[in-house]
Amino acid sequence: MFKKILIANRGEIALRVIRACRELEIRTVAIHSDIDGESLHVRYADEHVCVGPAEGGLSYRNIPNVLSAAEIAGVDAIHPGYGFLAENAHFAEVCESIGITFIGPSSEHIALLSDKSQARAHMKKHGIPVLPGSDGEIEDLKTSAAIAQKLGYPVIVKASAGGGGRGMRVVWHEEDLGQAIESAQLEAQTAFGHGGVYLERFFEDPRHLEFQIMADHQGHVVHFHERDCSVQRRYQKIIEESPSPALDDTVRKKMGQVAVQVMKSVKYHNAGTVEFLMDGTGKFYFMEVNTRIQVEHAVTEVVTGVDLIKEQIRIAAGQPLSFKQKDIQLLGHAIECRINAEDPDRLTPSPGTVTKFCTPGGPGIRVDTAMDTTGVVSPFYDSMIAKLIAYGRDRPEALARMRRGLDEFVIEGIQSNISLHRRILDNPDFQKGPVSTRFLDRFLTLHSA
Amino acid sequence: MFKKILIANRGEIALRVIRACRELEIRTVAIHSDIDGESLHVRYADEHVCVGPAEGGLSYRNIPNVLSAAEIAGVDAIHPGYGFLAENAHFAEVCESIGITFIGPSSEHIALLSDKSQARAHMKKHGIPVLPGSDGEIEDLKTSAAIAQKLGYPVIVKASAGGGGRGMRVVWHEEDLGQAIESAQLEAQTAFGHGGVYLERFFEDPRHLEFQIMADHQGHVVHFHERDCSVQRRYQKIIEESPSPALDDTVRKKMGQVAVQVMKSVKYHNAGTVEFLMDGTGKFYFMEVNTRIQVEHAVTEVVTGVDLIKEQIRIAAGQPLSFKQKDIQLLGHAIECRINAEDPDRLTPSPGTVTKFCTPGGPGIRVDTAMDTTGVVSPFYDSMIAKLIAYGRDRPEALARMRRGLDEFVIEGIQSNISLHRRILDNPDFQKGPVSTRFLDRFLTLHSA
Amino acid sequence: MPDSSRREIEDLVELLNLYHLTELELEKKGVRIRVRRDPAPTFASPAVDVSKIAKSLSPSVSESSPQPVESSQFLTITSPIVGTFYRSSSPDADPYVEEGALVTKGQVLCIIEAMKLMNEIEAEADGKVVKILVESMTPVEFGQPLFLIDPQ
Amino acid sequence: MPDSSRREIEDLVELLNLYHLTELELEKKGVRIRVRRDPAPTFASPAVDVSKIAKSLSPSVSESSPQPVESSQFLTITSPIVGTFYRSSSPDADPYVEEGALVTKGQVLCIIEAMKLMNEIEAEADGKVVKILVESMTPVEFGQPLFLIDPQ
Repeated sequence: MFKKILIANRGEIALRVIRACRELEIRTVAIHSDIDGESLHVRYADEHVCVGPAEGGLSYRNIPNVLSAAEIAGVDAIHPGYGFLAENAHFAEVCESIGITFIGPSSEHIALLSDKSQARAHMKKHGIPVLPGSDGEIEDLKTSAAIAQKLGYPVIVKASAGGGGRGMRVVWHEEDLGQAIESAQLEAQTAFGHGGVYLERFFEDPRHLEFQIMADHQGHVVHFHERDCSVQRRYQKIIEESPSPALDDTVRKKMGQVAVQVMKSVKYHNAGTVEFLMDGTGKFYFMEVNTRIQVEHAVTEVVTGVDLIKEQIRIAAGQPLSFKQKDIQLLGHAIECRINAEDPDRLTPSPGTVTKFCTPGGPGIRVDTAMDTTGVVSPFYDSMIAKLIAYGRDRPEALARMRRGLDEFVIEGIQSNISLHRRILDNPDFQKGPVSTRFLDRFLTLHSA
Repeated sequence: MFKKILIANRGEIALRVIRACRELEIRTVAIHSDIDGESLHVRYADEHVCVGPAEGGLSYRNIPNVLSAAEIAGVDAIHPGYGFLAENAHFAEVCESIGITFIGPSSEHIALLSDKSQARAHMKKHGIPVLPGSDGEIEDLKTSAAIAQKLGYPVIVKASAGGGGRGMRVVWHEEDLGQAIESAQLEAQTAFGHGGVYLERFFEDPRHLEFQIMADHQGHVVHFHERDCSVQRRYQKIIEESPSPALDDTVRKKMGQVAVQVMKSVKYHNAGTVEFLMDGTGKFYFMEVNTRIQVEHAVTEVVTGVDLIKEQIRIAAGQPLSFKQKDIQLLGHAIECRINAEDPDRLTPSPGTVTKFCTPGGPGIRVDTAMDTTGVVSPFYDSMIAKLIAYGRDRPEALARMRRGLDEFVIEGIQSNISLHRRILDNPDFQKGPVSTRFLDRFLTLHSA
Repeated sequence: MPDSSRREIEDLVELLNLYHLTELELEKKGVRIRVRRDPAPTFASPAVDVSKIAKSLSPSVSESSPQPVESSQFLTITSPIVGTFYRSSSPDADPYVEEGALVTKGQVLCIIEAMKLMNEIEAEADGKVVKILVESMTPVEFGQPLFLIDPQ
Repeated sequence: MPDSSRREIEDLVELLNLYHLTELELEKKGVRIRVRRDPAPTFASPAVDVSKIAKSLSPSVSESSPQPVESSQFLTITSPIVGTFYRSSSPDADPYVEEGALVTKGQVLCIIEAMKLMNEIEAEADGKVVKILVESMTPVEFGQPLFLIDPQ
C-alpha cells in the first residue's frame, strides 16, 4: 500500500480523498494556489505545497509544478480527483514515466476514451449499442448532410474532444447544418485544440443514466448500478439519484452487463463511469466513458455501502477488488443535490464571503464540503460548495430527508441554489419521476415569470 | 396520523424528533426554558412555548406547564424524548386522561418496568433468565445476609426505583452489608422517594448489551439486534456500537428471542430497550427495560436503515409496524461516541460559550447535535452536546471512520471529551474488542498519571 | 480606554442587542467595521440575546424574562405559568382592571387558566395600569409580559 | 458616533487583525468586551488572512505571495516554481551569491531544480543581498521567499 499520496485538487473532492487516506492510514500532501493557503483541504492534509497563483491553469493544472511538488514531497501516488488534471492523458503518462502511480486508469485509457468519436467507433465494433450517427468525424458538409438526412432531424454535432456541453450544436433543419458544424468546430478547436466533430441523432427527451464501474488490475470488472442524472442544465448536473426511477430490474441488469462489457473491451482499470442515453421507449445507447471518479459518486457509496475512493486507492496499489458483483446491492435510495454558490434564478455564480455555514445533520444525511463555518467562495474555481446527500429506505423517504436537509442548511453572505433545489423537490413531476434532461430547462422557464 | 406534535425536550433529541416530524409533514411545537429561547430546537420547530425558568424541574419537567403548552398549542401528541418526563408514569397517565397521545408505552408499562424489583419478579415468573438475587425487596439485615451468603460475595444492593447508578452499592464482604443497605436505602429514598432495595449477585467484568425493540398496538414485536454499551463509567455510557464484538450469531439470535419474549410478556407497545448483562462465559441475564427511545438509538438506525423515531410516531398513531423480523438485518457496523462538554481527564462538566463548532462530514459519518456554529453550553442541562456516529462495512472501517471523524470535529471555547474518545479508539484492547464495563475505569486509571 | 469611548461602545452594543445584530465584520484592509444582520433564511440564527447567555452562565440570576426596552421605568407583570389569559372571571363579568386604573399590591389583575384550573394573577406593587399587553382569551407562555404598571 | 471613538474601535480591530484574534465577545450585561483567541485543536481554523481574502475576490490583483512583515522595505525574491533550491551550479562550485553581496538586475542568484530541469533565478533589481532565506538543497514551493534584496 502507498505511504504518501498527493491530492492534485482542491475543494470537497480533495477533502474526500484525504478522508479516504486517513482511514487507510496513508499520509497526504495537499497542493494549493496562493489564495487557498487557509483552505480546509490544506488544513486537513499532513503536508501542503503551494503550486502557483490563483488561476487554475497556473497552479492546479500546472503539470510541472504539481509533479515537482510530488517529487519534493516524496509521494508514491497522485489522486487527481475530478476536473483539473483528472482526465489529462499527458499528465497520467508523465506520472507513469517518473514512477509515481496515477490513481486512475492508464494514460492510454484516457486517450482512447476522451476522444468521443474514437470511443464511439470502438464500442460499435465491440457490439455495444451506440447512438445512431456518423462513422467517425465528418469530413465535409455534403457527406454530413447526407448522413444527417439518413439519421433524420434533429441531429447533434459533437466535438470528439468535447465535454461539459462545449463544442455541441443541435440542428433542427438542414439549412442550419453548415453553420452549426463550423461553429462547433471553431469552439472545439479553441477549447480543446482539436476541431474534429461528428454527428448523432438528437433525442429530445432523453434520460441521462450512468453506471459506476470499478475494475482492478486482475481483470475483475464490477458495476455499482446506475445513477440517474437527468436533472441538468446545459450539461451541468445538479441532482443525481440511485436507483433511477426510470429503470426496472430487467433493463437495469441489461445495462449493467453492457457497462461491464464496455469496460472489459478496453481492459479498463480503476474507477470509471459508463454514460447512457435512454429514450422514452426504454431503449438505451452508449454515450461515453468518464475516466475518473465523479462528483456524484457519493450517491452510489450511500446506497451500496462501499467507499469508492478507498477502493480506487487499493486498486491503484495493485489489490484485487474486495467484492464480487453479487455483493453489490442497492439498499434503499439516495439522492444528491449539488449546492452551488449561485443566483438561484439566473444560475450565475455568486462568489463572496460566506459569513455563516451550518450543515444539516441527523439520520440519512451526508454532507461533503470544504467550507468551514465561514469562508470565501473564490471566483477562480468551481461554484459548487457542498454536496448534500440524503438516504432513505425508499425514494419518498429519501426525498423527504432531502427536503428537510435543504431546509436545515444555513448559508449566509452569498447566494446559493438551495431554494431552487427546494422548489424542484416540491415539483410533482419530479416527485413522481422519472424526468428527462429537458426537465430543468422547462422548470426554470415555468418558474421565472 | 397526527397533525401537530409537542416535543417535551431540548437539545439533540428534540431536533431528532423535529426532523422525524418534518419528514412525516407533521407540525411541531418546541417547549423551552427562558434561557433556551434561541436554541436550535426552538428555531427548528414550527411553534414554541416558554414553559419556565432555566432549572429543568421548573420548565422541562414541569408537568402542568408542559401540558398547558400542549393544550394552548392544540397538539395531538407529545414526544418526550429521553430524560426529563420520558419515564414518568404520572405524566404519561395525565396525557392519556386528557386525550393527548403520549408517544411511548402506556403509563402502566412505565410503572411496572421502572420498579426494577417488580420487573425482575415479573420476568422471573415468565421464565426469563434474571440475575441471581433476592425475591423482591429485602426486609431486614438478617434475611439479607442469608441471601447474600447464598449468592456468594460480591453482591450488589440496588434500589427498586433506581437508575443511572444511583441507589447502588457493591458489597465485597459480609461485614459491610448492613452499612451498604442503609446508605443505598437512604440515597434511594432521597433521590426517588422510595427506599426499597434488593440484592443481586455482582459480576466483576460483565458486558452491557441491550436489544432495541419496536412493538405496535397490533401485538407485533420486532427486535433490532443488540447494542454493546460496555464502555461506560459510573453507569454513564460514552461509546456504543452494533453489532457487539462479544456476540456470535447463535447467542445473538437467542438473546433477541428473549428480548421479544420480555416485551410480549408485558404486552408492550412503542420503542423500548431490553438490557442484558453478559458474563465472561457468554451466559446472559435480564437486567431491566428502558421504556423510552435511548440516546444510542442512532447506532441501530445506521446499521438497520430504519428510522426509529418515525416508527415510534407511526406506532403511536395506531399504525402497524412497517417491517417484519426478517426485514431487520445488521448491515455493516456502527459506533457512536457521545461528545460531552467536559474535562477529558477528570470527566467533569465544562459549560461555557462555544466559539466555534464545526462537525465532521463525508462518507459514513452522522452527527446529531443541537449546537449551531457557535453557542452556549448551559450548566443547567446535560453536558452531552453531540453524538458522532460512524458507519463502516465492518468494525475496522467503522473505527477508522470514527477516528477520522473525531479528528475533524472542531469545538472551540469549551473543553470536550473528544481527546478521551480518540485515546480509547487507539487502545488495542478496545480495537480487539469486546471489553467489559470495567474497561473505562481501568483505562482512566492507567492513563491519568 | 477613556470613559467616553466606552460609552460609545456601549451604545453600539445596545444597538447590536436591540436590533438583534450578530456580526461585526472586518472587510478587506482590516480597518472598516461593518455592523451586519443577514436576512434569516430557514432555520437561520436569530441574534444571540446577550442577557440570556449571561443568565445561562450564572445560576444565581433568577429575574424573570426580558422586558420591552421602552418600558424599563415600569414594572412588568409577567405570566408565571403557561395557559390562557382571561381579563375577567367569567364571560359576563367586567374585566378585573382597565388601562389607567389604580391598583394595589395583591389585587387580582387577571386569570390564567391552565389544566382547567383558574390561577389569579395579582399586582406585585401599588401603581397605575399603564398598558394591558395581552388580549383576553389569548394563550400566554411562561414569562410573557401581561401588564405594565407605573409604581406610585 | 464621534470620530474619536471610531478610531478606538479601529485600533481594536487592527489588533484583532494583527494578532489573528477571532472574536470580540460580549459577556453578561453587554458592557464588557473580551478579546479572545482560542488555542487551535486539530483542524482548527487558523486566522483568516484578510489580504488573501481580498485577493481572492479581486481577480485583477496579481502580486506575488506575502512578504515577511519585517522586510517590507526590502525586495523579496520568491520562487516562481516548485522545486529544489540550490545555491550553486554544482556541488563543487561556489555559491552564486553570499549575504552582503552586491548584485545587478538579471544576475543569477540560485538554481531551482524541477522535473530534472535547472531553472536559474535572477535578481529582479540592483541591490545588496540582505538575507538568504532558504538552505541549499531544500525543497521550495511556489511563492516562497528566497532572498531579501536591499535595492540601491
